Amino acid sequence: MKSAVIVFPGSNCDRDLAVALTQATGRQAEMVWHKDATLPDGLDVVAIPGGFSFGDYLRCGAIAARAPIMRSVVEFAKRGGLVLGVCNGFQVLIEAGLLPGTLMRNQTLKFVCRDVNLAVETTDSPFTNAYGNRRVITVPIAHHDGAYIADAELLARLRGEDRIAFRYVNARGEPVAEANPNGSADNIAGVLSANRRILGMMPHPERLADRQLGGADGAVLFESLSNALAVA
Amino acid sequence: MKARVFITLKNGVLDPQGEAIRHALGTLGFAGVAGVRQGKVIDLDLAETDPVKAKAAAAAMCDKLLANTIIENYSVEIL
Amino acid sequence: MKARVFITLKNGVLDPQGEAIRHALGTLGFAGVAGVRQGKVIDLDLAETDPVKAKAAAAAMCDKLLANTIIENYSVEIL
Amino acid sequence: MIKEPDVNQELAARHGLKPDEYQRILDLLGRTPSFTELGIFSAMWNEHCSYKSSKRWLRTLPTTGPQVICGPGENAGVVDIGDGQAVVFKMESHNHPSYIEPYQGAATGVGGILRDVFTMGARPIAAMNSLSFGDPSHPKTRRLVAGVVAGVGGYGNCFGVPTVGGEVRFHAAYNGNCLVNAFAAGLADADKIFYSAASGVGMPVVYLGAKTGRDGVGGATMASAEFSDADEEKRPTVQVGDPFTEKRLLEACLELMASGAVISIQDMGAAGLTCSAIEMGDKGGLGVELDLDAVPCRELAMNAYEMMLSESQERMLMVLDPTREAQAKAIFDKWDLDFAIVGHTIAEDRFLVRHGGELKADLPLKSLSGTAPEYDRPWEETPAPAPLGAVPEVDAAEALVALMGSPNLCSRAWVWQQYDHMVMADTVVRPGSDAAVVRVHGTGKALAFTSDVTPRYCKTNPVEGGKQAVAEAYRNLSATGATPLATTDNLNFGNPERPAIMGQLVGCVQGIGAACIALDMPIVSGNVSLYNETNGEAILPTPTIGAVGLLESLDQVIPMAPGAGDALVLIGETAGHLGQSAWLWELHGRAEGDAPPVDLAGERKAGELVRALKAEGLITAAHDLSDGGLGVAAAEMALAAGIGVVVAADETLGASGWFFGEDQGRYLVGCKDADAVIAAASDAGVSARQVGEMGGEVVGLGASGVALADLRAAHKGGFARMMGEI
Ligand SMILES: Nc1ncnc2c1ncn2[C@@H]1O[C@H](COP(=O)(O)OP(=O)(O)O)[C@@H](O)[C@H]1O
Ligand SMILES: [Mg+2]
Repeated sequence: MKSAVIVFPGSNCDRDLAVALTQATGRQAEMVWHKDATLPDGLDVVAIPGGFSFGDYLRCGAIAARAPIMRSVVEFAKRGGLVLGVCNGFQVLIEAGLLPGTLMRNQTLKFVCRDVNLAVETTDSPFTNAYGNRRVITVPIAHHDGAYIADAELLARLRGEDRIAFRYVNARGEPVAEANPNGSADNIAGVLSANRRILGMMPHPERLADRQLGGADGAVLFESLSNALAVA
Repeated sequence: MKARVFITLKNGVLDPQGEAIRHALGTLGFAGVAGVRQGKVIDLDLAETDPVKAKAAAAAMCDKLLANTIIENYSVEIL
Repeated sequence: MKARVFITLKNGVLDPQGEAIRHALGTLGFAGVAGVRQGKVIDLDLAETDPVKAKAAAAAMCDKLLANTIIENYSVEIL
Repeated sequence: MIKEPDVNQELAARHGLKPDEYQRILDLLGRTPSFTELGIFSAMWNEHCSYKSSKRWLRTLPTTGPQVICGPGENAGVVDIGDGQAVVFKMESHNHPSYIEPYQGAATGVGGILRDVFTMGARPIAAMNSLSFGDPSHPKTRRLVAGVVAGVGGYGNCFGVPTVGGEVRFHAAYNGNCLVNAFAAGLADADKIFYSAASGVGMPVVYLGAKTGRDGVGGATMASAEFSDADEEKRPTVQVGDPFTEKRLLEACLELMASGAVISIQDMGAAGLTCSAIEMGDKGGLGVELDLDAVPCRELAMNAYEMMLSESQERMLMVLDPTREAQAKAIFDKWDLDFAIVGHTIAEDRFLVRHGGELKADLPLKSLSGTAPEYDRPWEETPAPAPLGAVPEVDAAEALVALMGSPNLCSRAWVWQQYDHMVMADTVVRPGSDAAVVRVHGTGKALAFTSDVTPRYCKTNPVEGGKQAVAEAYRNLSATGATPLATTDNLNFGNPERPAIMGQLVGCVQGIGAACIALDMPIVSGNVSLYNETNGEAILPTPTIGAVGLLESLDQVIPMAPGAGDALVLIGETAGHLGQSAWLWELHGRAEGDAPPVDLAGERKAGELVRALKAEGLITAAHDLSDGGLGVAAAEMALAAGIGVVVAADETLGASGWFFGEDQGRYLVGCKDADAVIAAASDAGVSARQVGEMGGEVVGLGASGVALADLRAAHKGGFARMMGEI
């Protein structure tokens, strides 16, 4: 599996994401600079990392979504390529029009960094197939603008098409208000594209992908990718 | 030529910051604040000297970058 | 009564956000943008019906909460 | 535009220069300095740059050791961590700016310390922040807390360094002067450290980073200049931080350094261009000529004085190898950073500043720092306090709940959840434990970080307080399993021209020095912040200690949470010292008695014992005892484990002294086999006894107790309650 991580000025989880991809696939993830016009040949996965691309100025992800490389990323996605956006990467994918909805300032108005419980809402995706019947996982969040906002129609569509990948839940797996760290509609933490080949999520699977750091639930996401491609 | 761009949330779009400000104003003793909405104002210093063209350019910038037209409205004033 | 508050950075105060926007506009092919400054606009929906009093109230809100008067200026318009 | 004012003694005074200092300038030059030159002198000779009041005492600190690669004097200290790698760290204050504008003040404080670290060629891997605020009920406190915490997070989170530790304290002595001390540590190859000394004559001096504005030029000095445009709004002197530019500056600098183009480098901090250019020349034994027409400016019509004193952030000065100019330019362009050749090195010992075809300054460079005034200020020893009188007993469980929920001891999660403490994916022990532990990327090793000081001890007994700050840092590192390596200090005091305040500084430095020697933790960097007082009210003496330890393997990490059924063994001796304790202050509002004495040899033995117990596999958990003593430490372990605990009373000591006394040199360890631990301690000559056992849902102190859930509610919600959020 050949993967690439897009690097914008201000990205700061690019290395972390590359480490996790490299670990899961056994092949060094390539770093691609935002000013490049094209992606490397033969890519299976493009990952857009967390951080503060362009300082998060104007709107999170807005300036990055218009960087030269993004045209190629959009084409890659249109051809059915796998695209993962984590945290700031999720914001970039939304601004680029690859995923629906909006991410707004956390309801608390504060930046929040801590572990959350996530329910894996579907295993029918190249990103979540390896979770099997493990429904509640622990993954950290670290963001200021992570409130996923969608109108009723979009929410209904996401639910109807089984495109909600993760929800914030309590330890028993219930999507209650107390488990919602940022005010996201329907406790949504991650969504899939209609073809299920693009995933955007606020939590950082790459940060708990190593037992030495206290947990490896995030690693399963990268294993899923590896599985999906081995099968394909 | 200076242009001022206003970017505001569309009606019906939730505004957590506006809500927080309204709440904080209440706590500070300001009564009678029924609603608060926060938006952006972007002041552009443009080389263009024709106001009509400047306005069109600023609007194009809004469409392409400055505003998220899914949830935001914008308006341009030439100063 | 609706009041609109503008909050802008004082002259000379660095505006990293404006600078990043200016740069991005250039990258997108908008030439001739000499400077960009970003501020806030806050729309207040006030119970007050006397425009003079409403304006004074909005100004007091700016002093107390809405503006950081060390680095920001504000102005109030009654709509 | 400003018209240059006449230079005279009065103008010098408004620049903070004393009459004798101004005379020194006249003698040195044999003429009256120009306006720009006066500005340069005032910047170089102020307390912040010259350390004129503290230098004499700083020299007494231990700064060497086999592990030290570079001690104080450069941008940050450098310490060997084996395998050809080094940790680079420093702590610095941004107190006054944070009081004026908490968000930007704290943010630029973080930016400054990060720059100090990556200027040396190290990639920042951890940050901490030590914060002191006024009384929680003071009208300014909440706004300052909210702004400072948001500012620390706003900068560090965007930059992408994990903020893994720190301290927060509240005391009325900080009502008019909050303290914001920022620490940063970075990782570098030991043989690829970059220094500030310029070398080679005729080498280009290159400016890199953000454009220069009038940021920070002002206060007293701007007031002295006449504005020709009377209508212009009064310019703010607040510096605004841009973490996005700093992040690009970091990446560009590290790429440039790897390319071999950098000969020497210095960040522009306080008094930006002035201090950095002079330092590069001074260290390299060279002169420097600057051409200010080339300086990238953000504002119109800046004059030489303003450019030389500007404190605009995110700027670097470097001497580049001229044969690599094209390579360097490609890197600047890649990161979209402004750069310009603003001068060159010269053989003569001169500092020449040209602007608009005029020579604005022509000064002997070496003398600018070399002849800076230095004072041996009179000082008075802090008088010994009266012994602590009788204090009424309080039910132990009630006292525990009150302590654990108090602003000074409650959970700091409200603070550190606003900091990204996991970015870089190497944080092994997160904030909320003793020291934080960060893995050395790509290895099995790790570094531990802690920041400590107990100002109420320092006020009462500066020497013991100074020792205690270092000892507590030593203990926090040891309790995490790390071997202490080295230390940075941030000395925050009031007005040194008052002998009593100077006496606090002297005492604290003496205590810190003694402890650093005894515990083998040399001081490798530091910072001094004086004049922290308002209306003659000084802050508590606050010599913040930042310390770094090494773990050769992650297996050495000792968690704070014991398992169910584990025995708790208390290491170290307990005399029940309640003088200046948290219990006395929080429950009785009394700050009386002496600070607890520190037995440095005992500290060392106890710390070595804890690490040895871990190596022998005898303990499951450890936690050091500090504020709130045994009761608070046991409760914190119980909360971390989510398991209750019962701690037995002592037969001879009263409940308060036993549970809440703050005798030093103590740890609580969790273990399966208490006898084995006690035997090992006895072999090491350290006293140890079993005091409790983990289990149940109650935290019991002797006969009284509180439900773990109630204690958690008090502890967890304390900060939000103080902020008025719940
Ligand atoms: N400002 C802060 N930023 C980050 N972490 C903090 C801050 N203040 C306190 N902490 C963390 O909270 C925990 C408790 O702090 P403290 O009570 O000062 O510890 P100790 O008594 O062990 O020195 C530590 O892990 C510390 O690093
Ligand atoms: Mg501790």
